[in-house]
Amino acid sequence: SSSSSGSATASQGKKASGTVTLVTHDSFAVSPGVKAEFERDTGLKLRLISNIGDAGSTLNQVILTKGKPLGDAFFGVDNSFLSRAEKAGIFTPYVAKGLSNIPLEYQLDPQHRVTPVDYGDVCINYDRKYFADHHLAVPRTFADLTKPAYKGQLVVENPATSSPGLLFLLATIAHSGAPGWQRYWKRLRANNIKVVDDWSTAYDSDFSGSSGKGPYPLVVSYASSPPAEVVGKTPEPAQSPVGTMTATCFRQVEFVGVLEGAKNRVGAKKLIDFMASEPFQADVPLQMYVWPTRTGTPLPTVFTKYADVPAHSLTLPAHEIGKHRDQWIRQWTNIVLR
Amino acid sequence: MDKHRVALRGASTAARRIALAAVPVAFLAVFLLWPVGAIIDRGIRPGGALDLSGFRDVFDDPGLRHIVWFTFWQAAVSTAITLALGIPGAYVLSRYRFRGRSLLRALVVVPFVLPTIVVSAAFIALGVQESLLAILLAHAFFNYAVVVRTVGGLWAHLDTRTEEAARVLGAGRVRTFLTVTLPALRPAIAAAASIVFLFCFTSFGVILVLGGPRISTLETEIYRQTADLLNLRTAAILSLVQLAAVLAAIGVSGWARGRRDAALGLRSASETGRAPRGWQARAFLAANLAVMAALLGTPIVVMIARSVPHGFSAYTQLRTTARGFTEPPIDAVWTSLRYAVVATAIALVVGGAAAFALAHASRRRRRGAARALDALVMLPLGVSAVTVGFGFLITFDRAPLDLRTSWLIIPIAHALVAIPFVVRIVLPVIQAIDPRLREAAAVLGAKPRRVWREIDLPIAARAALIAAGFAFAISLGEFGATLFIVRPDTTTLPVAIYRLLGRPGATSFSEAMAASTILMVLTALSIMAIERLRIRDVGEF
Amino acid sequence: MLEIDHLRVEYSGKPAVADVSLAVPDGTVVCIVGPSGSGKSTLLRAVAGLEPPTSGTIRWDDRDLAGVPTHRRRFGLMFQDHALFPHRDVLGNVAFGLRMSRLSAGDAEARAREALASVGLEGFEHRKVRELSGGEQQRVALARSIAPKPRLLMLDEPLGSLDRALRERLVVDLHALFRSTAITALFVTHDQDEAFALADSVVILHRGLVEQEGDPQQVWRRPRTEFAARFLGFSNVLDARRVDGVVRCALGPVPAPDDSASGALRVAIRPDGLRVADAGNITGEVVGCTFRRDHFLTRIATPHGTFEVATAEPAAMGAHLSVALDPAAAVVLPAHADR
Amino acid sequence: MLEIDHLRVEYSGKPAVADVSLAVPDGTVVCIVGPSGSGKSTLLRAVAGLEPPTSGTIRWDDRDLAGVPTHRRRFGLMFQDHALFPHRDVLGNVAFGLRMSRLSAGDAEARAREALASVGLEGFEHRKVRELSGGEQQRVALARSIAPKPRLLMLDEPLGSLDRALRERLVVDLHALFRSTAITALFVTHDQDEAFALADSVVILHRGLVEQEGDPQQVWRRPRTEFAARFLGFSNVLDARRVDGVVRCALGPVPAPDDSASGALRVAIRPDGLRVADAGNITGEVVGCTFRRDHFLTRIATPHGTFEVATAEPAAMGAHLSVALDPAAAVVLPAHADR
Ligand SMILES: Nc1ncnc2c1ncn2[C@@H]1O[C@H](COP(=O)(O)OP(=O)(O)OP(=O)(O)O)[C@@H](O)[C@H]1O
Ligand SMILES: Nc1ncnc2c1ncn2[C@@H]1O[C@H](COP(=O)(O)OP(=O)(O)OP(=O)(O)O)[C@@H](O)[C@H]1O
Ligand SMILES: [Mg+2]
Ligand SMILES: [Mg+2]
Repeated sequence: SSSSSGSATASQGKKASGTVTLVTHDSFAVSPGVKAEFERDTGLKLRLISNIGDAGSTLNQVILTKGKPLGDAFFGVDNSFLSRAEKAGIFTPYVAKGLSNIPLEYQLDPQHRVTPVDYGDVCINYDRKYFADHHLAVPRTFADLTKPAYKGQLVVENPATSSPGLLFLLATIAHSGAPGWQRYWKRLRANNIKVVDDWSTAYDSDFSGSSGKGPYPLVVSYASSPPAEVVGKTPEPAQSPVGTMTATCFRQVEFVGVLEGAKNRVGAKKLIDFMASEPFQADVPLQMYVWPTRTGTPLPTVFTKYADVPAHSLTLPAHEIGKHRDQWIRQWTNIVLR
Repeated sequence: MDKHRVALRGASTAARRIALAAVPVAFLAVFLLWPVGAIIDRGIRPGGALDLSGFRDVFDDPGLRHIVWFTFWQAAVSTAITLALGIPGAYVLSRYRFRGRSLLRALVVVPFVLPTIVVSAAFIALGVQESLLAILLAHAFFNYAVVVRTVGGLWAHLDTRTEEAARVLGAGRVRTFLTVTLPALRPAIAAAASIVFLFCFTSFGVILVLGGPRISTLETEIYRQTADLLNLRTAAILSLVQLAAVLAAIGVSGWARGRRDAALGLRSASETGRAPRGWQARAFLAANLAVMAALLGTPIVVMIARSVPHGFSAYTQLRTTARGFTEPPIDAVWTSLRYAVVATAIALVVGGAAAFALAHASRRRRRGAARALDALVMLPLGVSAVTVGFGFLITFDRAPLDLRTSWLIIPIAHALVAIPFVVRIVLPVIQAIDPRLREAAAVLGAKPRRVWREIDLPIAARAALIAAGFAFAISLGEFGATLFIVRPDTTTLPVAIYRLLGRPGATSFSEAMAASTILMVLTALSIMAIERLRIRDVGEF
Repeated sequence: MLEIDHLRVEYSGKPAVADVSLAVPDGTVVCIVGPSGSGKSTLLRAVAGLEPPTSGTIRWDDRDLAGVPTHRRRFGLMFQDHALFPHRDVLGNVAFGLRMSRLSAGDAEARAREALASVGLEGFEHRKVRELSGGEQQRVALARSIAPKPRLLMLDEPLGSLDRALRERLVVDLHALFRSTAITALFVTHDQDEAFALADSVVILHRGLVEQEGDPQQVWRRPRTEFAARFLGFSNVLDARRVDGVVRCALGPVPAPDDSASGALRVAIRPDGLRVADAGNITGEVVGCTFRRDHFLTRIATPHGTFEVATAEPAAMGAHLSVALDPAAAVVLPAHADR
Repeated sequence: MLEIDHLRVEYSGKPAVADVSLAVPDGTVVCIVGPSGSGKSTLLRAVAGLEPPTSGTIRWDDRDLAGVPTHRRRFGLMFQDHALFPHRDVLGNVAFGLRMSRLSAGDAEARAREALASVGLEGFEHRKVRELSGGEQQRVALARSIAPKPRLLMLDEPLGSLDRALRERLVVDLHALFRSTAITALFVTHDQDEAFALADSVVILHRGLVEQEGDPQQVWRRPRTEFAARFLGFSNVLDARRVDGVVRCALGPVPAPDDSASGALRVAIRPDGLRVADAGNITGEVVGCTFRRDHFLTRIATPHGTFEVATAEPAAMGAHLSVALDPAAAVVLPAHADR
């Protein structure tokens, strides 16, 4: 049904044709104009196969279909799952045109099996109005969150089922170190945090700063949440109703790669080139609420005006995450849920 | 010689029945047993050799043992609550004639298509916190329609004559219900109970969202092991445990439906309805309407309210191509409708064939085969969506069934879930048809196929339409059921809602609520339209 | 005592019972007869509380039953189509009403067995009702309605599908039951033998109205309208005139009651009130002859219409015969009575 | 021509039809009578192909029907419980068989309307069948079975719930229909009047066996077994002996056919074969008296048993009366015939 002419023998310069299929998870998005541009420039038709599940389960599907992939390229592995993807051997290496414009800090795979497309930060967001109304200082550090003043105010996602949940767990590990993070979570638990299974429950119904007007003024979400709250609002407010605790941010980088066994490898490569190029990169912020990796890409004003970008985000090496992820989740579950 | 000829005649009708049964068997074998079998096979034969050591690990883990027990428990209690609320509702909606009845009959199905998150938001707005109670209530909320429709489908046709006989013999209304009506409804109630039980047993979104992270069931555990951890070994074992439990439940329900399929005097549904008479009847009606309003109305009202925080901008916004969409979200309406039509057609054909095969088989011998088919058609409700979805991925990857990225896979997956409904709604009505009517038609010269067309089909038609409405709604709402199936770049309405919900920002949320409201209206309208359908020269029955 | 007063029952606007007033004193048996569709079953259903009256009242012992639900009326009703419970066996059907009256299970069963025996169905206790013959089903329905000994027993065609011998036996048994228990009963039948054998009073219903009512013998012998006469088998009806106090019809003079009006009248005669005479008043041609067990029914076409005459021997088609009248068998009716 | 040969039909091992052989020549009408549960309906169902015979054959024009499915037999059957299609209106029910025979919809409807008119149901075309009275339903069933003019028409109690007048009219109409279309028919009735009026031949069925069969008048006048006699209304049966060629019973000598065996015999007499005499042979006490339209049925208990006597006037209970016999009305039967 899908793809392909001249797949195997295609060389860089030749004009490709047919369909290129991108497998992705649900948060991938591209505006129609940009998609059309790609199709016009390359003569390829871009087809999306998306999965409603989160990044983890989408990756697992791709791993299951290794060798007979559903498409030609896969977008949606982030640094927390990168090592699993590498280990499964689902990608073939490709050095994208324009990779040189992407800072090295995002190029986490030296073999170039994956190309970084965007990055963002998972941080704790707060409801400005709540803290102003209650004359309470906004918490700044991890330590602040365990204070009695903020008892019962934080809602977090379950790292077993939610990707921001996992990244926030990683943030605490990156911040407190190996055994320390467990003590930290015990204190968080004692401070009556709420755990839910997915981001939209946490943000849309439990968090007080969103339209859900829930009871919790602190939520694990994204650095892009403040600008997102403003999009579409007229007139534009002076300040986003939501703020970011920049000290709690953990960096997430998302990658795209050519799938092993792709029918249209040439097309896949062209797609990756395109995703690293200026037009696509400029489209990224408002489509996916993340930042483009390509240096010098202009940002929309909502991002420059309303986002608090952390000076230094927390990170962990991908192989480290890959090695311990399941164990950390199990330990976390025992500490926080049992 | 005579015996021989009679036997020959028996053989040809038996062949017809087998051909009829072959449709559901083939469909379910290909689209359910094969993919599920393949994924379980990967789990228990990782390197080609059978490895059942996982069983010990699973049963040695007290946490998992508790999960198995809890899964049963919550499903049983949810089913009891749903039946207790739903049977009176079925009565009111099938026997009382009052203004707005058909709208209400369509509205009760709406919960089926609402995203769990909307429901949980509503429950939370009502002050019900994440808890066991919230799970039970939400299950009742979602499954109320199952009882109302499955039981009501038969109830609307039950002749009132035997009830009158009981009344004359001194039985009060309750007594009459218990002693005369209930036995007649038994097959339908058992059918509804088994569907509800299986739904609750394998419920996913409700447990995740309303149970909070501390509560888990077999289904959520299978999901975690498969989708998050890719631990197919444990997942396979858990799937087998779930399958065994589900089969046991199906067995119990088959027993509860009873062996005797007594023919009941069926009447046209339009003849059995009456305006409520007397203050008791009116009070009963009012009480039921109150239950429906509380149970079904509140979430809907919350949803609508949250779709219009600043007027109708959220609705107009849906007509423009939003961030994250390649087309305006409103276009998803057409995609959804198209899938729903295909899914409903598949479910009616496959489920209808199964129902007719079962109805005929149960009258004579071959009960063993009938029971197996009966269990098979229920199975889609008892298998994890993630197992099916992942199974599809690894099985339909070669011609001629390279369906993994075909749009057809989605309506097929929807149809899988809808088939049990079609069977369970249609079968009790067919079984209640007095065999004498078929005989009368045969005597008047109708050959067997014609008998079927003239008797079984029109009498079961209304039930089939009710089932079709349900299938349509299942497909429109499809969420929990086929979460794990990959889909090409066409977006259905629930997926659009999910996408909108997955994005931060107040406007996205109200757009999601607006889309949910549209989905709800669409569902109600479709069901009303479907139930108004009249098959040519069948008339209204 | 049951009193029905100007009762009217409509089905979607059309009256099935138009205006019926009727009393059934305690311990009496009233039988309702009438053509198909005349509203007999509807009347019983209304008394049982199964159809709401459009107007009129139904009273029991001076108490208006309007607000009393069916199961509190303690009336028994045997349905014309039986309405047996398909999910219960024969015994379960018959014992149902007994169990409702709080009898112990054992007593209920014993009395149900008794009732079954009285309709000749010993040994059928555990049969499924669907696997009974038509007459057996009817007897189960009869036993079911009689067993709880209701204060008013209503039977809709209780013996319709039974053979004559069994029916006669059951008529005798029912008669004994009615007498011995002083039961009040209202029943419908198409079998006039049955009606006249069992009833203290007979009501002829026609198009939802009472056409005639009274003592069975009286009704049988003296129908008051042409409809009632024809219904009761007076198949020969002809014009008559009263002249100088004497009523005359084409077949000759007829003794007339004093109260009959003068002028145009009608005379009705049963087939056995006519005979073939050597020199009757009217002569005609035989156009039909059918065997009727103990006689032949010969149809003779004459200038005054076709007569049905009971004859002992079959008559040859086309033969010419004269018809004579037994004046005592003739009934004088008003002309142009309804119909 | 229908031929039934040693037919046996069992329900779960118990014979409903035990061993029946019967022929219905073309253009004749055979009527089956028999007590409730004697297997009449089962016999019709077997002929229609709805019940598989346990043994025996059913042939039509010498062709064995064993392998012929119901819908190919082109027989009509009116079911005892009507089995009307609840999802079709009256017209739809009656037109059903016509549509099956590939008649155009218009013709089918026209003929269905005709059939409805012939049973007196004009104007009922679009009524729902469940909203008809019992008799109306029965007439719809009758019209439905007659409309397609089947080659063999089987009617199971066609007129059971109709009043006498309508029944007599329909008997006449059916009679005319049977004669005019030379239809072959097999029908079951409980009404012996009907049976004797319509049939060319009468079959008495008893416990699945043919008890007697023959010309209606013959059967009516000369039952051959005690069962047949009682069934046909010979309610007085007493012992008799033949001594020196003369048959004597307690009521006196009785003329006997030559072929009757000597020794112990039975004598059967209808109530109207007895009368109350000033000096009858036997005297007894009146134990019951019921009105029977044109006579009274008086039960007189005597040392020789209780007799049922037709009397013109009611008799007082407890009165002592003598009973005399009209010897011509008595039938002599073999003793210890079955039952
Ligand atoms: N489906 C059945 N299963 C078992 N027994 C049956 C079934 N139908 C009829 N019988 C039995 O077979 C016998 C004959 O039944 P059938 O209906 O032929 O009687 P019938 O002569 O028509 O009687 P009726 O005059 O009462 O209608 C009865 O004793 C009846 O109980
Ligand atoms: N449920 C109903 N809806 C509409 N009309 C009805 C209904 N039941 C009966 N009728 C009509 O009312 C009239 C009286 O019906 P009813 O059953 O009382 O007649 P009946 O005297 O019992 O006749 P039968 O002797 O044929 O049983 C009939 O014309 C019938 O068609
Ligand atoms: Mg009636
Ligand atoms: Mg019968």
